[in-house]
Amino acid sequence: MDLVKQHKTAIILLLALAFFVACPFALPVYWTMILTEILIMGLLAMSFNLLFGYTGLLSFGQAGFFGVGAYATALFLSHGGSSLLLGLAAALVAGAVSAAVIGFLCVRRDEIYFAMITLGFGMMLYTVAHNWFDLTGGSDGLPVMNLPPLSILGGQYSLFDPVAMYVFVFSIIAACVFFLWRVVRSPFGLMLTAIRENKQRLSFVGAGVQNLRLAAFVIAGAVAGIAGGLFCLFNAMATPDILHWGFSARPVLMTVLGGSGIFLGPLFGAAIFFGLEQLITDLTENWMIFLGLILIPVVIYFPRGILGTLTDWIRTRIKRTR
Amino acid sequence: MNDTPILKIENLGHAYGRYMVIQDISLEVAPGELTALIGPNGAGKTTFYNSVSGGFRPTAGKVYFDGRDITGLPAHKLVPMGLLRSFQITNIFPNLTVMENILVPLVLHYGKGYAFLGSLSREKKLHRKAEEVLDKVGILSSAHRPAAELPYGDKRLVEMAIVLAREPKLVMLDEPTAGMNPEETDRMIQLIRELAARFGTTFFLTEHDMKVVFAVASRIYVLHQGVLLAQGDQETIRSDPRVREAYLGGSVDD
Amino acid sequence: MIELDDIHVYYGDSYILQGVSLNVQAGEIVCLLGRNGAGKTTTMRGIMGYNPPARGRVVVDGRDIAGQPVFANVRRGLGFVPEDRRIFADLTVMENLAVAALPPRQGQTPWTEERIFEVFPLLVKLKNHKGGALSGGEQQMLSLARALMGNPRMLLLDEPCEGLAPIIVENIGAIITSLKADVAILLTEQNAHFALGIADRGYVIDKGRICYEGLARELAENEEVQQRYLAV
Amino acid sequence: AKTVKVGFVYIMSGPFAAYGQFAKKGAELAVAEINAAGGINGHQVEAYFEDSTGKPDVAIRALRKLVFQEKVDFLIGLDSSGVAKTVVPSIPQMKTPLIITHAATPDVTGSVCNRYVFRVSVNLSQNVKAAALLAAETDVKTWTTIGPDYAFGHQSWEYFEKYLKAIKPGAGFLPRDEVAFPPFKTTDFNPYINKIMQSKADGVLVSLWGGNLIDFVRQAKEMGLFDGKRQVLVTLGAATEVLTALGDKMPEGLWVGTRYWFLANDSRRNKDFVNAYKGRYGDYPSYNAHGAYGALYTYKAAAEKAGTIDKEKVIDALEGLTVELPVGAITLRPEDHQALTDVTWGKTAADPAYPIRILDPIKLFKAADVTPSVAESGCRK
Amino acid sequence: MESFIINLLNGLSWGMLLFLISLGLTTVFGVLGVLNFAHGSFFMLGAYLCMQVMHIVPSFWLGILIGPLSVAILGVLIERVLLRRTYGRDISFQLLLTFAILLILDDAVRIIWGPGYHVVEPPALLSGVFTLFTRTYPVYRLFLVVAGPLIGLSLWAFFQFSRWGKIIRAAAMDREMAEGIGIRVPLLFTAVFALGSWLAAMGGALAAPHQSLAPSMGERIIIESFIVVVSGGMGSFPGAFVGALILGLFESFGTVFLGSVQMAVPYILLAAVLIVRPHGFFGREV
Ligand SMILES: Nc1ncnc2c1ncn2[C@@H]1O[C@H](COP(=O)(O)OP(=O)(O)OP(=O)(O)O)[C@@H](O)[C@H]1O
Ligand SMILES: Nc1ncnc2c1ncn2[C@@H]1O[C@H](COP(=O)(O)OP(=O)(O)OP(=O)(O)O)[C@@H](O)[C@H]1O
Ligand SMILES: [Mg+2]
Ligand SMILES: [Mg+2]
Repeated sequence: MDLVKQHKTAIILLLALAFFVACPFALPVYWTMILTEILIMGLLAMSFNLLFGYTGLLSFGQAGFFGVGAYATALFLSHGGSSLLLGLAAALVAGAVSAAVIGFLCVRRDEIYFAMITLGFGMMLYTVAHNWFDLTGGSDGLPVMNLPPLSILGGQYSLFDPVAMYVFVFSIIAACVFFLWRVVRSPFGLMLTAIRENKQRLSFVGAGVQNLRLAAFVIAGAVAGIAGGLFCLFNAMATPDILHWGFSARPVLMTVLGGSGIFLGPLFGAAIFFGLEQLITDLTENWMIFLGLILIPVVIYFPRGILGTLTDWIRTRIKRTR
Repeated sequence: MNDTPILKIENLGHAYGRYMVIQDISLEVAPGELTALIGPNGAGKTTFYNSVSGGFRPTAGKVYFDGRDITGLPAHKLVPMGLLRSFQITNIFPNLTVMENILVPLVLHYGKGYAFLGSLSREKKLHRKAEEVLDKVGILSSAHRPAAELPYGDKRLVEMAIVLAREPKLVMLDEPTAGMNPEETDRMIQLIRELAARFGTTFFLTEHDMKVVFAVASRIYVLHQGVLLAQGDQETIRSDPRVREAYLGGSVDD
Repeated sequence: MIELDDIHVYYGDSYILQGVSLNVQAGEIVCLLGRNGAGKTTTMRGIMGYNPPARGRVVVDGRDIAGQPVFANVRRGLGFVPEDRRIFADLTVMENLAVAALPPRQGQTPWTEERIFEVFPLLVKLKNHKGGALSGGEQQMLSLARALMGNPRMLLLDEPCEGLAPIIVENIGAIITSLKADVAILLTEQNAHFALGIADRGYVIDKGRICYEGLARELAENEEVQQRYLAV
Repeated sequence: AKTVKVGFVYIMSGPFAAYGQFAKKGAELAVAEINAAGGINGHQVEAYFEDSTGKPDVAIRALRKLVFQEKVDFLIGLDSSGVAKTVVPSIPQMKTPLIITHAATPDVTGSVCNRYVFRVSVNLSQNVKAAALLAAETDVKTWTTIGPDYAFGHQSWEYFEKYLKAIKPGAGFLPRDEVAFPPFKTTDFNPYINKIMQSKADGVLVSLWGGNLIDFVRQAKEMGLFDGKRQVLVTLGAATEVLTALGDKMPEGLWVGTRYWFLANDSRRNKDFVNAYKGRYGDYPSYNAHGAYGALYTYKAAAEKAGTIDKEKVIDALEGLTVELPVGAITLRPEDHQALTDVTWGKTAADPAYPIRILDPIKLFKAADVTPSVAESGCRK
Repeated sequence: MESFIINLLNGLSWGMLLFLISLGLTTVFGVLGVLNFAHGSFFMLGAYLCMQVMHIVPSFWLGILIGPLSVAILGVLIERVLLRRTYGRDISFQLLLTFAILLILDDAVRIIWGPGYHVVEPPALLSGVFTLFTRTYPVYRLFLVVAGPLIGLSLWAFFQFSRWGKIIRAAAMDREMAEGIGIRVPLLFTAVFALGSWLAAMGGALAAPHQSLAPSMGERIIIESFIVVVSGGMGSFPGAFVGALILGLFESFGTVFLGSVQMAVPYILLAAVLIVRPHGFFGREV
């Protein structure tokens, strides 16, 4: 029973993989770039959802670690670093370390207090990025003046070409998603779900809930850091904006849109979000009104997110026909 | 039998703010002994439980478990030593399956809480253990249902199973049969006796159902307005006029 | 006074009450017995309007109130003491009573704070205590007292004795009996012994259907029903 | 026939949507005029507008959309300095020329400059150099500043200090921790005004803009900052959106600067522009409207000079191009792509003919006097 | 000394404005359990509608009467049609729904009143300045220092002592049980949401003579009032008061002493409070 379920997810993952590999060949350049962005933001949203959907922690400062990752990569490249993979490693480490420090102070708080304290720390990171001119370039941010080529397996590939960038981003993200998948299926993943369900009960069977939460926070921070590093490569910049709470709201939005109860929900949410944005901004300048008008029915009629509610619906259909 | 008491409490007291709820409680529990704490509503039983088993740090007194000072230690430090508790209101993981409910303590028991790259479904040993525990309390047939869907009595059994999965030495039960029907109550009594007999597990419980208390406990403490009013075996308690007046009323005639 | 006519209640997809009919007359205490999960609470909540029946009628004084909002039913004369008491934790005892006050009905002696304190002398000294700081038994009394402040003509009591010390159970039993002249009472209990001791008539519910009805005395003597449906 | 597609990227939504809307008006006017006059090299102009929302990643997506999806021939836009600076390094990937019309950071024609990026508007150093020249003529002993707490505010003060010291070595400046840099979101400026009034400074350089400037001016007026005891220079005070909102609440006699002032120039070109704009929208053109308007004419001139709309050839034509705009003749310096353009300052004055404060007297600074040399700009293409 | 007093007054007047706005947020959260992201948009609408009224009848007093009242009516609509469908769901849904409302209102304001800036004049009665030692100080700011606590205090008294106040608090604690004692909870919730919207709009109308009006002006205020409400303790009146006061004073004195850290002051304050007191100053442990 469990095994069947597990294989089902594996099959879905494989199908998704095939889809993403085929995409750049079928899509115009611009849409390949949008897809790249969807993947990056989707990874950020999935890192957020490890905390939100699995552990039950609404982090409103996830952009902080994303931004720290982006700056780490940008600093690495602008100080003569020439390996993209090392740049991403820097992003990972920066995300994890900052999450460890901040998480240590945050994980004891619950619910809205957790959301607000993470928002507070996220905004402190923002302030640092915004004001520490010598390191971060201040409010203007750090432009990445030239992207070194990717050297891997002896070859050198330029990521200047959007399709090459897509393939690179996709590979990294596929690896991260696989990693996250392993995490939520692991014994540790069960602990996280148990925290969400009933953290008091969990601590009364002997779990150090705070430490488990901290571990989840660090993992999420590291993954967000990588996403930030990719963002920096993709847009050739790191700016304070991406540490701002307004940016943290995006993964929240995407996750709730897609469905927090489903592993790939946040990624799907990112796709919906960008798709909608493209559609609306094409049609009207008053995109805010239209986005608002679309969000309202989604919130009201899709209580488990779009992907979540759809799969629920399909499931009950299948049950009924049986 | 070992003669260090498994639980020893010295002059325990707790106040919420300035309001003293329990005071000067001292007692000892020998390994394998079945002990009950009874007392009117608001006497401080739940407070006592929390002070002893890691809910919060008591404002006065000392608690020893197996000879070790555990005063004020948080629950997650007590559990690995073998001290567990259940809750007055059902306290399980509602949206997990019954199986997963039991896997949670088992993962912790085998130190796999941080195994973030392992695969839970490949942990055959844990699954086997979980089945054993579920079988022991008699809810194996519901293993794959979400816990929230179970009838109330079965939920309480899930709660017991969660506790048992950690192979405790001392289990503190807060009103384990509240809301159970007589049949389920009987099953619970049986279960407690059997575990005590087979594994030497020590049980400490509170209950308002005197049938359970008298069926299980060999030693009874009576708490009244935060202090111990009486202690002793069933007969002593049953016949103590103060206990009758404060707690039992006329209902428990022999 | 109140009559349930073949009500069916669902929780989402699960079909809980599968056609329950019962009635309570003025001046009567009726108890509804059954195992865990038999549907006792659901019946109560169905009457109150929390889980309105999908089919069937709930007739109070000749009017079908099925589907009416809860507050309207309360104003029509239903009083509810839920199984978990639900005291307003941050309000004092006095405030808990004050917020529940509703205008009295014709021909009734109105319930006032003074009258409440006569019936529940224990509450007098707790007047200004926060509801949340009361012990279980005190909360149970307050919950009952609060329901009375609405001057109900019919009280629904859901397991009023769960988790209470034996001495308090006795106490509550006496109070409930003394109320009977004023209000009709429908009571659920796990503790069949207690319930049958104070009730006039009894129903037994199992798996969402009424499977026995009769005088409390008869039910108390019917060992077969007790064993089969109440697991006594 | 084939049309020539021009993409515009401005802030169209959010708190600063006003700037994008101004730019859009200017751009649409220019498109209408050019198309009525036969287009560019015979091609009708088709304009595409995208919203940057003031965020770098959105701006870059907008640019990509214009280039890769709409396949525009030319790009115009960018309000925020931060957005401009971080977006510029990505323009070569798009291989499409971009004229910046609003963002003032010196860096886009300095440290991060590249072959594809030009700017037709006054930049920060030009504006502040003019302020320094003005300041040198006053008898202020010590200067302080109030500016937004981001690069623009800080750089304005830095450059001002640098330029003024060079012109008038005796000038005094408050140290960095005694000047006021309110965070951008500030609406209550009283504490900062209090700080200024408490200090010994008798001259204030104000580099606040937009809503911040409006709030500041009103609150400072109430607190008595403009009582004549202090000399106040407002670098972006002559922006029409600020003057319109403040109306007669704008104190008279303040020195204010801007990138374009609709009465600064008596040329035919300017009068036609102001009249056409006023006729179409019922308003006086703001500097941002002028920027977008002028940029399109600059493109037209370059394309006509090149005789083609081929992107690379247009870039070659843009380098060193001199074009007559309402603001006056500007020349795009080939080395760093910054426009050499005159800078306007003036004193606020009431005039019954206008619903807003106007500038009288006006002081024009010649491009040559206020533009730093190419070497100073730091541009290495 | 003189500067100190001026800074104090600045902090107080700003704090009191924050207090009014946060009061609405905290009341709505306390009773409905909804964290209203659109609260800042109500603040903005209050200011714009006050201005609009003043364009028709040039009276500030009429403006602050009618403006906030119209927003309260809008609040009624929003609660009835939208919000009530999300009660009991995860807080993220309510955040998202109210965020959608924020998007709509902000854009609507831009479309109706244009993207530019507007200013509103204080009433003649309060428009002057008074002399404080050698300096002048606007009377209107002093008015804010008084008006904030006045409105706050009367509301607090209402909630604490009146029967309706108690009923509202009862409904806040346990919605189901409140219905069970005959309280018409849906109507009550609508009323409370209207009250919350009114408070935000009142804050906006009172702020109008002191800050320029522009679309999205609410975005700046919303986070600060979140900070006030959370550091004070969600749902707590005294908490909102203390939180607003502290934030106001910190921001005011911070300009003198803190330099470039200024920007982070609210966030540092928030984090510091939550590290020391997990549920804010007046928050209850749960
Ligand atoms: N957090 C608290 N703050 C103040 N008083 C409290 C608190 N928790 C409990 N009390 C009070 O302490 C006393 C003891 O409560 P406790 O819950 O320990 O009683 P109990 O014996 O478990 O009762 P019951 O049998 O009803 O469960 C009660 O009077 C209760 O009101
Ligand atoms: N919210 C709910 N969603 C789905 N099913 C529910 C819900 N609440 C109760 N049930 C189910 O409805 C059935 C009847 O429950 P109900 O609470 O009425 O029983 P009861 O007779 O009052 O039992 P108890 O003695 O335990 O109080 C049970 O099987 C229960 O599992
Ligand atoms: Mg208890
Ligand atoms: Mg029940």
